[in-house]
Amino acid sequence: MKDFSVLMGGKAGYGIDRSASILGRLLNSCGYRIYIYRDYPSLIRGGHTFSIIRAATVRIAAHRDRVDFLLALNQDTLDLHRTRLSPSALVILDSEAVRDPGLPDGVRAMPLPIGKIVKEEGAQEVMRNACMIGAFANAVGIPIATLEKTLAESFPQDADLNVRIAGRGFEAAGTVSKLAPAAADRLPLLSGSQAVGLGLIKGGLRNYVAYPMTPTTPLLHFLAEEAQNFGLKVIHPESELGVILMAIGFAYAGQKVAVGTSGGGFCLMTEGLSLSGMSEVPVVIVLGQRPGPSTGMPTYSGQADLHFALHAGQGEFVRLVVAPGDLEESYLWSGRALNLAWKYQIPAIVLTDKNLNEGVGNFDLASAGELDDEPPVAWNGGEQGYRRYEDSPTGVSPLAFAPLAGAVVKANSYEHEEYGISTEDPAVTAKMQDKRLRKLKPLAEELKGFRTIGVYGDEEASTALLCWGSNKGVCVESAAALGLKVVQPIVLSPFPDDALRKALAGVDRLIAVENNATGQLARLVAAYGVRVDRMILKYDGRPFALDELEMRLKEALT
Amino acid sequence: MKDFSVLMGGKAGYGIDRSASILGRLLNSCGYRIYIYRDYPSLIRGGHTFSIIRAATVRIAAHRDRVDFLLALNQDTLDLHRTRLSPSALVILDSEAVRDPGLPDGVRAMPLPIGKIVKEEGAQEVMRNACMIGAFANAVGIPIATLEKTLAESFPQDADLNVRIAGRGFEAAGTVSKLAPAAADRLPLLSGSQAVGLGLIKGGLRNYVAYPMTPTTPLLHFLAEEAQNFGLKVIHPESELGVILMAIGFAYAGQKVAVGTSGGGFCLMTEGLSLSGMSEVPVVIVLGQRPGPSTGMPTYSGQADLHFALHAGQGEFVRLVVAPGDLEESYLWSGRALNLAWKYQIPAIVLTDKNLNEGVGNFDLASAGELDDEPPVAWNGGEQGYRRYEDSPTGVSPLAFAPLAGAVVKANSYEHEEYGISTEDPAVTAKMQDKRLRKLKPLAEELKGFRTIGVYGDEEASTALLCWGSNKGVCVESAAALGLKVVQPIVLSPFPDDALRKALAGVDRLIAVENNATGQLARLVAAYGVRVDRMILKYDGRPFALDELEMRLKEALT
Amino acid sequence: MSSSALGTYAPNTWCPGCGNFAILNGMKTVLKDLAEGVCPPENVVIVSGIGCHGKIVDYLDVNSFYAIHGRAIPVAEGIKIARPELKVICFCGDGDAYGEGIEHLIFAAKRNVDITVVVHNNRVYSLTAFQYSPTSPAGFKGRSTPLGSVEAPINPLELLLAGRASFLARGTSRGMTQLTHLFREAVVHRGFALVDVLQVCATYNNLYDYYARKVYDLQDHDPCDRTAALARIREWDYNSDARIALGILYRAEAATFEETFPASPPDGRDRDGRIRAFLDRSA
Amino acid sequence: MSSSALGTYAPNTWCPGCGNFAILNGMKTVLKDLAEGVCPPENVVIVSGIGCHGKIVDYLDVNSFYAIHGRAIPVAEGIKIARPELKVICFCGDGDAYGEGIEHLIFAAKRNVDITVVVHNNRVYSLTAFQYSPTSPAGFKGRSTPLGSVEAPINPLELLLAGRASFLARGTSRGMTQLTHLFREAVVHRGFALVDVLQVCATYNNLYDYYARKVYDLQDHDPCDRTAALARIREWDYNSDARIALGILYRAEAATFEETFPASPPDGRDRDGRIRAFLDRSA
Ligand SMILES: Cc1ncc(C[n+]2csc(CCOP(=O)(O)OP(=O)(O)O)c2C)c(N)n1
Ligand SMILES: Cc1ncc(C[n+]2csc(CCOP(=O)(O)OP(=O)(O)O)c2C)c(N)n1
Ligand code: SF4
Ligand code: SF4
Ligand SMILES: [Mg+2]
Ligand SMILES: [Mg+2]
Repeated sequence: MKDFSVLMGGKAGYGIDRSASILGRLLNSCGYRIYIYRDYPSLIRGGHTFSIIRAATVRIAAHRDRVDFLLALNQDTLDLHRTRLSPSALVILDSEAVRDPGLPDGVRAMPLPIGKIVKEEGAQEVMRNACMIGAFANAVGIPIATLEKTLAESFPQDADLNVRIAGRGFEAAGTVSKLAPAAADRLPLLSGSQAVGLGLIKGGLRNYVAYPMTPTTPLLHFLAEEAQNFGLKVIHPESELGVILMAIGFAYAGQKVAVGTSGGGFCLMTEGLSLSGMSEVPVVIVLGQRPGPSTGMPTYSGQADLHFALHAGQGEFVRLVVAPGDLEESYLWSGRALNLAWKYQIPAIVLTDKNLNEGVGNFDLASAGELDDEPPVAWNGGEQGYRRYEDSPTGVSPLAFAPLAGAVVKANSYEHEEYGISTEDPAVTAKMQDKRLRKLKPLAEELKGFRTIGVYGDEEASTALLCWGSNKGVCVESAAALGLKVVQPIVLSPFPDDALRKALAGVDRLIAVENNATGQLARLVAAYGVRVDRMILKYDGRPFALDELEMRLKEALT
Repeated sequence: MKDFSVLMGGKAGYGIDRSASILGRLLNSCGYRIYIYRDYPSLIRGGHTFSIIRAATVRIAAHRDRVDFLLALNQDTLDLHRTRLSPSALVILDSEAVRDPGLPDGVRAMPLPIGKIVKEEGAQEVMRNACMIGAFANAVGIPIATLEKTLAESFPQDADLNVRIAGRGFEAAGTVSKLAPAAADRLPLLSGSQAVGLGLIKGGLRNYVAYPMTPTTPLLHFLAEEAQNFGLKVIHPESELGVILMAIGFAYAGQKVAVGTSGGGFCLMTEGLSLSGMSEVPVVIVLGQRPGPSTGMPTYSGQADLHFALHAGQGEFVRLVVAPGDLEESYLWSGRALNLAWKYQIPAIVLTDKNLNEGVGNFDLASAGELDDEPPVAWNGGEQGYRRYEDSPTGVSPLAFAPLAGAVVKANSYEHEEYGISTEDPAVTAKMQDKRLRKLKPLAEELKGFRTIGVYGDEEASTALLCWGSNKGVCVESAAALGLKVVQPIVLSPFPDDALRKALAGVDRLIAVENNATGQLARLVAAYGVRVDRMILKYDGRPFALDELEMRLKEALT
Repeated sequence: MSSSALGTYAPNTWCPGCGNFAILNGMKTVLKDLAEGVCPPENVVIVSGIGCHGKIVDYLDVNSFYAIHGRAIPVAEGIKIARPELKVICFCGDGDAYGEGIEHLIFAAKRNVDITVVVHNNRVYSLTAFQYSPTSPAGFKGRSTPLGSVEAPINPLELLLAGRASFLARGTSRGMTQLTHLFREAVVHRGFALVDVLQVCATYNNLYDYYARKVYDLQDHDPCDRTAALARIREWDYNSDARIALGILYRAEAATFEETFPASPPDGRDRDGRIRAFLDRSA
Repeated sequence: MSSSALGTYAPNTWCPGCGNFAILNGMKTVLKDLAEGVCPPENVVIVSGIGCHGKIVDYLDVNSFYAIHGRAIPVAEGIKIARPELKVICFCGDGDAYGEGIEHLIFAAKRNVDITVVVHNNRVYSLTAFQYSPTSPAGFKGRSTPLGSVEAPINPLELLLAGRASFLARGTSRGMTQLTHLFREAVVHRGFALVDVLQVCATYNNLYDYYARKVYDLQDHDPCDRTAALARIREWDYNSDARIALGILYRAEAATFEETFPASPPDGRDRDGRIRAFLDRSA
């Protein structure tokens, strides 16, 4: 099998998520490339949660609706997902928990007494997962040794019991298909949140401040978990107001800092965002989108905050807004955002979404791009004393941090002169506003040196897909199938309109693919004279599946 | 004199502001049309504050830099403003407080022993204002009776003393010029804040909730002052977070409500704004702009929050954003915003600025346009029970308010179904998102029935000024002088792009005039394919003066 | 009306054993009694924050506003001030009301707005899957503090007593009869009422046994005796290992915001005339 | 260094007779003494909110952050946690710290972050030209409450004592020597310190004479005696007409947030290696 999908589902709180990553590791260790889609409701126990583990011989970053293996530990999993079954799918089910399925012919059922086995072994019910994984391993012809190794790695404590139970599942099952892996090497499996976190760390992050909010909570958990390892301070204050202002305090004191949130929390950060713009104290905000307005659907995905991110905060100031499209871009651009924020002393927003943050796939550090902990422009002493907001050709003023003898560092949220003292003088006001906005030019220039717009698929194609963020994966793969071009802006502010026009050369039909109801990127490019001919929008909280998008594209193209 | 300007200045806290409005009343009562520009720093006592009172025989809504009368009670007033003096200006000064002016020839000085007079009358220093006003009255040939009447009206307590002192000033001065008023009728003098407040009241306002913030503090003071008179509840809670959410509580309970703030406070309201969009609970936000970013320059003016107002809040929802350009529009569109917010159950933003809020001029109710307290779409009972979010062709669901037997009213910030219960179902999610966004169409249709875009000046001119908000007055007047056309969008969301294109028919050169550094309206219209050829921007916190704009326009036109 | 009539068709998604069920059932009983007595169901409005606790508004078939995280209280205040005839009950979480939005709690108490605030104090952020909250003990190992929180908790009751709340009570999700009693007393109390419910989170912070060992019901405690109230409230600081008093800790008579607020003349009056009069004054 | 050296060239725009001058001068003296002793001037960072009070950062020539209304305190916390060697002093208004941002005040006290908060408590919103504040007495006729506020004030000291602040003091803008003493004690205190200064607003709330009649200096009061502290704090509730105690009301030893927070290994370490190791674990 060169490309197949496995769906495992069950009640929340019963280890489905964990099992999915074990299945991912298992197939990864067999030389497949992996992508895992997670779907879970906003509750802690019960309900129905599931993951689709897709394995392919080439790198992938999207899931399919159609699944080839359905691992059913409860009735829901079968009933809710039977429509997804491919014609020749295999359903492995716990015969104790799932009633006679009555499956469409072609689809094979493999009923196993999983509950019974687990009871015999005197294990808890949750261990049915291990048993099911074992059964699946055998079904696809994974050697028992590989299975045991992966399970042992995955269960630091009570490895033996899990391995034994998985073994029983393995025995109970038969082999129905053969693996045909490709990759020689083995790439780590990361979530988008982990990739963002590692990029920030590589870029020199010293502090992370956040108030939990889906879908950036996993980033908070990841960094808190790894704080000691990477030498971070991770702090969870009283509210997002506290978060952004505490972060600005860290930055004033000279330490690189990032914060993370979602729409509602970002609202509470907008006053701090504007303060960052005025005081020129850099802060990086990881803004994970979910369906809104308001509380919306916390555990699902959307792309409806682009214009809010671009325009949040009163007054006019330079900001960097980037929307990474995959794991490598998440790593690279999170780190770059941190470095650029400090180099230009501006706020930066890393715009992600639930789909990117919680999707899991292979991460290739080698191909991600160079990233370092770049020091900001520092004050080199000098006679006439330190002026925090000293005017300069680039608009960037050298930085000094307390305590530094001989330097008085005055930051200010009021309009201020070069030393940092408040002013209401019209001339000084205009001059300082110009000074701050002047940073746009060098920033835009520097960005020209980067790949700010991704171009994929058939470069010659006259039809192109316009997408951003987590839709990159699904667009690139369906474009390849349909012979289309893909244009994906990664940097959204300052907007690389020249690069976009270049990327669109030869394109006479442009189709925007977005997870929102109004086509926000389409509206953005319109302001630069780029017309979108058609929009394929989805705003039910679920990302596009590969087969789904291909179908909608075919409709659009005919 | 058909058109002249009087500048009066002094330390803050010494009655300059009051004197300016008395001078305005005085000239108004002589049959002139009036416009008063107020300039004051962010402090309570001291510093330098001044007002320019302009009087003309036609209606005006802008000030001139050049002044014909300078009333100097202290040295600063003369020193800081001497450059403004017109060739034949008159300077009335308190010879006790102002050193020999050494004025350019042509300019006449009228030194009077004002301080001495006031001491003789045993009055406080602040009464020098009355004395100066009296002197001015005589200088321009205002009959003593008119002077006395106005002063008596202006000082409910100790009228006599003020009248006497003004009389002494009158005697001490001579008459140097003659009035040439035109208007037979007499129009009230209002500030923009008062016009907004009266419009809201006419539209059915029941509650006003605000946390003080310049430049909407005067609106809070006005409504608090008039609460008993107009039957309002006016509440000042702990913060803008409290403000917007308390307001949403009022609206849920069925009472029309508005809030007021400026950029920083608006940041704190954005989460509530998005809640209003999702829960479909109408709230009107009066957003008074001032120079930013962040605290910026609290007592000065700017127009840098247009895109923030258009895109604030996570997720996608219909909002009404209007930017009135003068007193009548402030009245009309504030009331309409309230009615439309309730008709479509959406948030509405009335976008003003310090210049509009604190500028004072003649208000003509008759020409303002019809306004009423329109009731929202009410639930008429009906068998299958009440569903707060019942789907409908217009997207508008009938309203019921607790307590109402037989109706359970469930509002929700989560995605929800028609009854109001939270949902995560993809189909319901898409359906309800469609339902909310469907309101855009009927709203846009209804707006077509209104004058959403103001067109002024020479309709045939091929060069047009594009402006918004408080720049209307200065643009209309300079366009008249230069034979240009003026196009002023009043409604900014939903954007009336058809009306704009119509308004721009025959225009081949478009010049944007804005009080910001990037041309925010120019950027907005670009998204609708309208190209601006040139931008005249000012962002030092001061509005355009008439003579200043005319000069910059002439440069631009040559 | 039957208390089942108070339920909705929304499937309940709380974990098995969750203390929120007790709050739900206790409140149903109180609303049922109110309905039969002083207050018809349509006069009740419930408001909630965001968290596991907030789901209660989906489960109660009365007027409701499912507000935003930390900001349920100002919504409740607005509703009550607009229509004093309504009974307004707020359901909040500890992260919600003692953290994100504690300023609103303090100012609602300051104003003595006649609303009831029930805090589902499970001393953890549950819906976001396990972080420390303002009432978690020092050393709490949530997922944002894996090495243990370095902050001692606040004592919300002591804070609100200092903040002049006029009704303060504490219950647990194991004491149904008591809980029902406290809810009833809080709802009928004229003024701001807070019930801090030690609601056990079965999944992330299962303190059933702990509380079982520590709690006791207040005996002959005079809730009008502020000093006694303070003593009982300070007995346990939500951190150390002390006895935990349950019941009505404090109660005081005080004028409410809405009854003291200057009554504005009835609306529907001649606004046009008054506007014209105002304009004449301004000419 | 001379305390004049601590001044800037910014023209002072406070009203004649404003109590803020006393705070400015008192703090200058303290900073001067610190500079000659334990703490060089470059180790001081002052942070302020927005209001008349906030202007003080323009008048002191030391490191400063002129923050936003109500949110000076979290900025100060961030600075202190980042660099514990800095002395961080926050200047706030009563509208600022007791209203708009009271949540930050409560949580800074909860964490016992080692910062000093000086509240210019003039019991009015001054810079916005006269509205009631959280500490204005009931009936206060500000411009947002022309008929008189219907809210009684909070007692910020009682609230923060309940919130476990480790240092609480009160002074007035007439008692320079005392004020200087309180500032010094607050700044050297290890942990969160609050000085509530009854700063007279000469223009909008001139209480010089009133305070002159009411205040008294604490005599043989033991600030470590919490009960005594509470009694003194409750003696005057910022509303009624009682004696007003000045001095250090409460002081306690407690570990600070920044010293308890898990020390993370020095930075500049082999992050590349650790990242690669992490990736290997994830393969
Ligand atoms: C402004 C904002 N920040 C964060 C969140 C995410 N969030 C949802 S519930 C919750 C906390 C839940 O804790 P608690 O209030 O104690 O409720 P519980 O789940 O324990 O009942 C958070 C942080 C949000 N919805 N809004
Ligand atoms: C978010 C926000 N809301 C409102 C304001 C306007 N504002 C400036 S100062 C101030 C209050 C001043 O009162 P206080 O904090 O007591 O300071 P004081 O002037 O009395 O020293 C307000 C409301 C603001 N700057 N930011
Ligand atoms: S996570 Fe805790 S609080 Fe939430 S439903 Fe489960 S048991 Fe209840
Ligand atoms: S208004 Fe009051 S607080 Fe502000 S400077 Fe004047 S006297 Fe001081
Ligand atoms: Mg909780
Ligand atoms: Mg104050």
